[in-house]
Amino acid sequence: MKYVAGVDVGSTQTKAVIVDENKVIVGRALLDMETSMVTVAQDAFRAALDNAGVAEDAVVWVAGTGYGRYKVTFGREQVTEISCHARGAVTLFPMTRTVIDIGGQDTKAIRVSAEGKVEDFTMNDKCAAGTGRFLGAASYALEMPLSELGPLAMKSTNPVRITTTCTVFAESEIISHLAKGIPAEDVLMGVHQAIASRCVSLARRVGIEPEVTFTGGVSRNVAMVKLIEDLIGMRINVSQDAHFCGALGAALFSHDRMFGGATQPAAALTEEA
Amino acid sequence: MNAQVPYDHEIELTNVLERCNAAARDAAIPGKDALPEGFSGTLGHFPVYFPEEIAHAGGLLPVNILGGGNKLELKHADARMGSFVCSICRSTTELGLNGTLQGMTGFITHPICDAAKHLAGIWARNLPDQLAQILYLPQNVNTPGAARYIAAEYQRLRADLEKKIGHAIDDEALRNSIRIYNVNRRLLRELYRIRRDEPWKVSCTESYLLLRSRTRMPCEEHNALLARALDAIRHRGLPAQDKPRVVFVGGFCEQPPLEMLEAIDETCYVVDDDILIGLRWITEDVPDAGDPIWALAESYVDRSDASPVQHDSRKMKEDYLMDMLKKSKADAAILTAAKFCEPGLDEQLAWSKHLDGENIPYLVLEFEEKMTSFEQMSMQVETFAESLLFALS
Amino acid sequence: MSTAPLQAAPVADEFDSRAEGSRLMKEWYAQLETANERKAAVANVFVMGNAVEILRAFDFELVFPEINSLQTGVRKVSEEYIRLSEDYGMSPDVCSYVKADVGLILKENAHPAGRIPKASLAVASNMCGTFIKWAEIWERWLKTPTFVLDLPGQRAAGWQVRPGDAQHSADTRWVEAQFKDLIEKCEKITGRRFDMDRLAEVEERVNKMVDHWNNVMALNREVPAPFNAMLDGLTYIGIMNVYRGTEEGVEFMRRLESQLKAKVGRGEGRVAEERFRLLFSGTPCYVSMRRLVELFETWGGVFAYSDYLTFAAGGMDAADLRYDTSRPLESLAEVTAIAAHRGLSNQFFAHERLAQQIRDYAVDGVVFHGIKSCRFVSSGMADTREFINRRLDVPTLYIESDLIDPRYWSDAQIKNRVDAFFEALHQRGGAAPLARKAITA
Amino acid sequence: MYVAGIDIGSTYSKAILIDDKRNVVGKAVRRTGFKLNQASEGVFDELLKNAGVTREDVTYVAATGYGRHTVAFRHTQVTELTAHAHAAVHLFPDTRTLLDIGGQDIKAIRVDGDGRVRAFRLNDKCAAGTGAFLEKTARYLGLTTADIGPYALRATDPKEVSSVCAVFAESEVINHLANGVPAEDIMMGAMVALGGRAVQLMRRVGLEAGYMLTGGMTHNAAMVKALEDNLKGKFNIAPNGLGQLNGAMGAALLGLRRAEKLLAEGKPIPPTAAILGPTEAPARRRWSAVAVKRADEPAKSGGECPVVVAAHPADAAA
Ligand SMILES: Nc1ncnc2c1ncn2[C@@H]1O[C@H](COP(=O)(O)OP(=O)(O)O)[C@@H](O)[C@H]1O
Ligand SMILES: Nc1ncnc2c1ncn2[C@@H]1O[C@H](COP(=O)(O)OP(=O)(O)O)[C@@H](O)[C@H]1O
Ligand code: SF4
Ligand code: SF4
Ligand code: SF4
Repeated sequence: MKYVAGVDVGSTQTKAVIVDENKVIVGRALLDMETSMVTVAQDAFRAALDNAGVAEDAVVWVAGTGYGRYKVTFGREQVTEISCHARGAVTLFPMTRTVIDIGGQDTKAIRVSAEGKVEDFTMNDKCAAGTGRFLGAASYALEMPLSELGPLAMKSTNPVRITTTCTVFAESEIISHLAKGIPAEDVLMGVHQAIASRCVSLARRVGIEPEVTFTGGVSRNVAMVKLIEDLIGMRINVSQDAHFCGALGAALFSHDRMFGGATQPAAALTEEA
Repeated sequence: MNAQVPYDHEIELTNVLERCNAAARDAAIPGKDALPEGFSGTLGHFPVYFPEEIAHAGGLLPVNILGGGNKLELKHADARMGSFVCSICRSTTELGLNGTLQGMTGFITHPICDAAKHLAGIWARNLPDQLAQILYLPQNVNTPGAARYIAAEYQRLRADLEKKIGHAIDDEALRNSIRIYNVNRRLLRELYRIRRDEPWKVSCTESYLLLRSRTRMPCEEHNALLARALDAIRHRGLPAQDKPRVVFVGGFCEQPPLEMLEAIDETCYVVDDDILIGLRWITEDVPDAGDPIWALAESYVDRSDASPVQHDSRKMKEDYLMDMLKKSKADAAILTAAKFCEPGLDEQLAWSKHLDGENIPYLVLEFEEKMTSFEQMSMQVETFAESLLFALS
Repeated sequence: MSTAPLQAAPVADEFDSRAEGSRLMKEWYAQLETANERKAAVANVFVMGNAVEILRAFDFELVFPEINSLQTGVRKVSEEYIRLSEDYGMSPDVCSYVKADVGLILKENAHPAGRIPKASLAVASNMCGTFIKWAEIWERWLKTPTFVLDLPGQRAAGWQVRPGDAQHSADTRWVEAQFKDLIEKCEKITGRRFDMDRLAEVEERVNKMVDHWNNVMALNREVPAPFNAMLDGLTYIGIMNVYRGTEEGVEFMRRLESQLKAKVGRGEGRVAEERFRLLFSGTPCYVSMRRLVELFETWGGVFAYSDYLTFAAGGMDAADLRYDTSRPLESLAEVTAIAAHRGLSNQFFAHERLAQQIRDYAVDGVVFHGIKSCRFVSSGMADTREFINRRLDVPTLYIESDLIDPRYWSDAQIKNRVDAFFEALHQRGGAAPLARKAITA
Repeated sequence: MYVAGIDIGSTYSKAILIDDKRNVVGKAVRRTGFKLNQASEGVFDELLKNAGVTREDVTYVAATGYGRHTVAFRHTQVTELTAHAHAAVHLFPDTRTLLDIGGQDIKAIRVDGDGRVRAFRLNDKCAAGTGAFLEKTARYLGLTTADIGPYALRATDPKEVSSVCAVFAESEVINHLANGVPAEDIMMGAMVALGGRAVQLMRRVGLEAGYMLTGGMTHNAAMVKALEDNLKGKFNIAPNGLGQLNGAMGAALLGLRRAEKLLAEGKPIPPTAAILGPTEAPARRRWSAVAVKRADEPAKSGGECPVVVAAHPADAAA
């Protein structure tokens, strides 16, 4: 059996996925950022191999994607995370027309055609406002792990309005609200609303069409899922592999290369950017 | 509220202000059914100046579109405008896209700046049923023939409106509207006289609400309200406090949030301002005899105020600020600009450099209509007042 | 890499527009250096709505502050000038051209291209609101006599002004009145009488230049496109503005046309393998334009046209805009009035012209370049893009940077978008995958 | 007589106690953390402990900083700008341009000879170029706030951190590290970037000679160096670590002046804000707080208006 892999070197977390000839995910790995993207990419890849119980030489093609895709030095090609998230999302949910990806540092909205081709996309990348980091700030201010933010926010009855857009200052605004004695869940819900409304307005930029698929690390956050659903007024798909969507997309592009059906985007010789 | 004030006048003023507050702070426009007596539709116009008389005479209620304030949530506009565009343009776009401004007969914007001009295109693309236009008021009012050109432009507008509403707007109707607005102009001049002479009697916020309410009601009604308010204000017995006297500039287009004005009222007497200058653009009575269109055009050139978005070699910008300061005997100036407002920001700098030279204290503030947190701003205003009181003591 | 080197070496003894262009620019700046000593009359003008014809008739030497500013960008020193002006107090949120110019004032007119002379007159127009605020800076600070030329633009969408119709003649009357006023001012400043025949001569030359210009633009409708509208085009438009109405200008455009004709004859394109034809909407990012074009051309994407070439040439690109030299002043007013509608104010209803250009140049996609500091081109851009993308179903890319402020250029992010755009274009069924070679800035 | 100045900053709460000869008899600094009122109580208790006095010994309390209105036991408050300016000129009479780099903002203040604020600028709503910016970088490099400075001083060739965004700067730092740039060079680079922005802010109030640096950054020798290199001039810095307490000091001095005036006029010291109850109600109705829809029913003054109602500045200025 031969395998292909996709490695998504994100700004905060690196994801790797191993896929077999039948496009089945056989291994996953999620690593926090280390000081060297090169090594974290390798580590993630190895971890995914272990997770899949696959030998490195059985992997015939590796594609890199994400913020640090050119750091996947062992990768045979690089594809932008936009194409990858779209590809991954369409594979997980074939009816997908709109992809919303909230990552650690950037937020993307992608509109895909019925054939799963990218029609239009937009992303915020000048300013980290309204990205996963915003939650990072909250978790720091509230001294609680990311995974608990969503559930707690869901308890909110009367969310506050967060006015600062700056991710860094969010921290102090959160604190000042808490200081006014506003319950943590209400503040937290405010934070979620701030992010949700920002990224929904981003998504409106490409025009939201059903079905909507939510990818990226923040999709693991239940409150965010609910808020976005409320804001756009439709259900959204979230796979338990959502966080790996970019890596999956990359792996699938590798799959095209190796096992044909290569009507897909540009291959690139490795580039040290 | 205050012992030595005759009770009824305070109540009277409060009632008027209640009415104004409701009218002024509501971005929505009266729908077909809710139109006031004698009006068949609404004509939206963007700051700064618009000859409301022409719409008024045609039975169209002139509604000044002043953005969405800080309660409006932008759902569509962010997608349609870059992040670098001022708030009033974004929120105005939002109001257009979210249906709030549906049903207007038309929407008229002006070449005050590039962002504002683009609104006409955005309207054309998204609300094609409305008469979306740029009223090309000239940036050169000094060349002989300017008035003539403006008159032609007004006639054009008049004709377009006539087509749209299906009946003529005759001269007599225009003259009548001019008379009504002349009354309004007189009342507003009186309001600002009180602001200058007895600032403790009426705050900037109150005066702002009184003025802004005209953007959602017929001028006739506004005249009546103003008269009542002025009478009550004259009888107000509020004591003078030792607050610094300041003029506020930079409110000519995007609207400073009410909370901001309140924060300033808290620590200063705002004895003059350029807020909603467009509604007060014509500084004297417009002749109500002869060709009304000509009278309006000529008044635009010869009986008009100044703003950062009107080039007029007769009114250098520093001069009109110094004028305001002298006339109102102000100690200092608050130089504001709306974020991303190119003309405003450029003017703010020129003003501050000039005041440096004149050694007049000033405070530089940047605001956004959509701002909701004022801690930092009131801290700055407080500091400014504190420094002035040092200076005065 | 399978694309031609970016500057295809011109065939032997063929006209080299780039070299000739920069030679002319150098000459112009050299000329300006001595203008004040020579007591020559100097005028600051903008590229849009500037009455250059009249000023030339008075032998004014022309300073284009916009071009000074963009040159600081091209020469990679813009940040220094911009920072100077921000230290002086200018807001980060205003047009960086203005900031670079204020920096220039603060540096006593020391410009990388040479000393910029003091102007005895400034002509601004209302085409871009910022022009006026900009001119006011000179008016207040340097006491430069300033004339604001008010050119009424397109009032509404679908507004077709035809030569001679009521609206056009009303606007013409106003423009003509202002020209007469301007002429008086020029006579005062230069102490010379206005010479109608001189004006006619200048107009004659402008006519020639515009004819060549229109032919050159038409040539890029060929596949492959002979030039890149957003790189070579910038040279052309520079000449169109700076040398407008001069012999050198006519000669340049003439030679350019024949060279490009020849190129088309040989079936040569800007890039060896033209895969995607694109339309560029917005103003260039002069600090990194070469880099940006690189990012596109390595994918085989060529800018066949750009609306910049329309408005930055004063909207003079419509065939019937020719001066009638038998009635120079009237026809100057007529043409200027209509050019304002056609070219410049069209910005505010950009979708109309873009739709036309997409057809004319048979492009596969439109690239919108939002400029933080240029609201004139950028304010309605996102909405226009929505229109083009949704209602005309043309793929679009939206990127944001600045004209000359390097702080707003973030290479990784723009590359990311460009790559994704081409990946998408290709998915839509473009040409075969194309291996990219490393491009390191 | 003892007078206390309490500065509740966004990151740190500072307290200082002076006697009627204007000598510092005690100080305290602690992280502001969650609850502002707790912060003020905490820092005040700490102050009393350090100074070895009881609450009763403290005649007058003046609060400043962005949490000044949460100090229940204050007699008056001034804004941090006024406080900083006053203390600056008290300590270094030649001070004309003051730079305060706090955790959440930068303030550049131009003052006159009497310690009066003439002009000031605060940095915009963007964290790029605040203490937070450094702390993020430091947090990433696994450094504590305290050892940023000494560490960065080891830098041999500072690596510029060009990102405008404090958050993106972090990933830029990662890149630099990946490319083997030594951490101290990155840290110093961050400071150079921050220094540049700070000095630009100073220029915007008109750079008048006689510079003073206040705020927590005064602890950070490397930052001071970066600033001075950029400014090509020296900063006055309050001796023995009082730099971060400058705001508190200013409040204390102004408080003392106020107290002296009252006593001189034989007036009693007014009760604390806590006793007075919430800051006095505004003279006029806050229309911003009147719900537009329910415009007809009389609205109660106060309402949910976010504007902090300030006491009459006269108290502070006196
Ligand atoms: N268990 C979790 N629950 C909620 N949010 C999470 C969780 N894990 C990560 N996140 C969020 O996801 C973000 C990272 O998502 P990711 O898509 O990996 O971003 P990037 O690709 O830019 O690294 C983090 O900033 C965090 O906010
Ligand atoms: N011991 C220290 N060494 C270096 N830097 C410090 C130290 N203490 C505080 N700082 C810096 O000072 C900042 C807080 O300063 P401060 O003036 O107290 O802020 P604020 O007044 O906003 O609370 C922190 O962001 C930190 O970067
Ligand atoms: S506002 Fe905050 S998040 Fe945005 S750029 Fe500035 S520091 Fe980054
Ligand atoms: S606020 Fe300024 S920029 Fe915005 S529309 Fe008004 S004048 Fe133009
Ligand atoms: S705003 Fe745009 S058009 Fe106007 S001067 Fe600046 S760059 Fe030129």
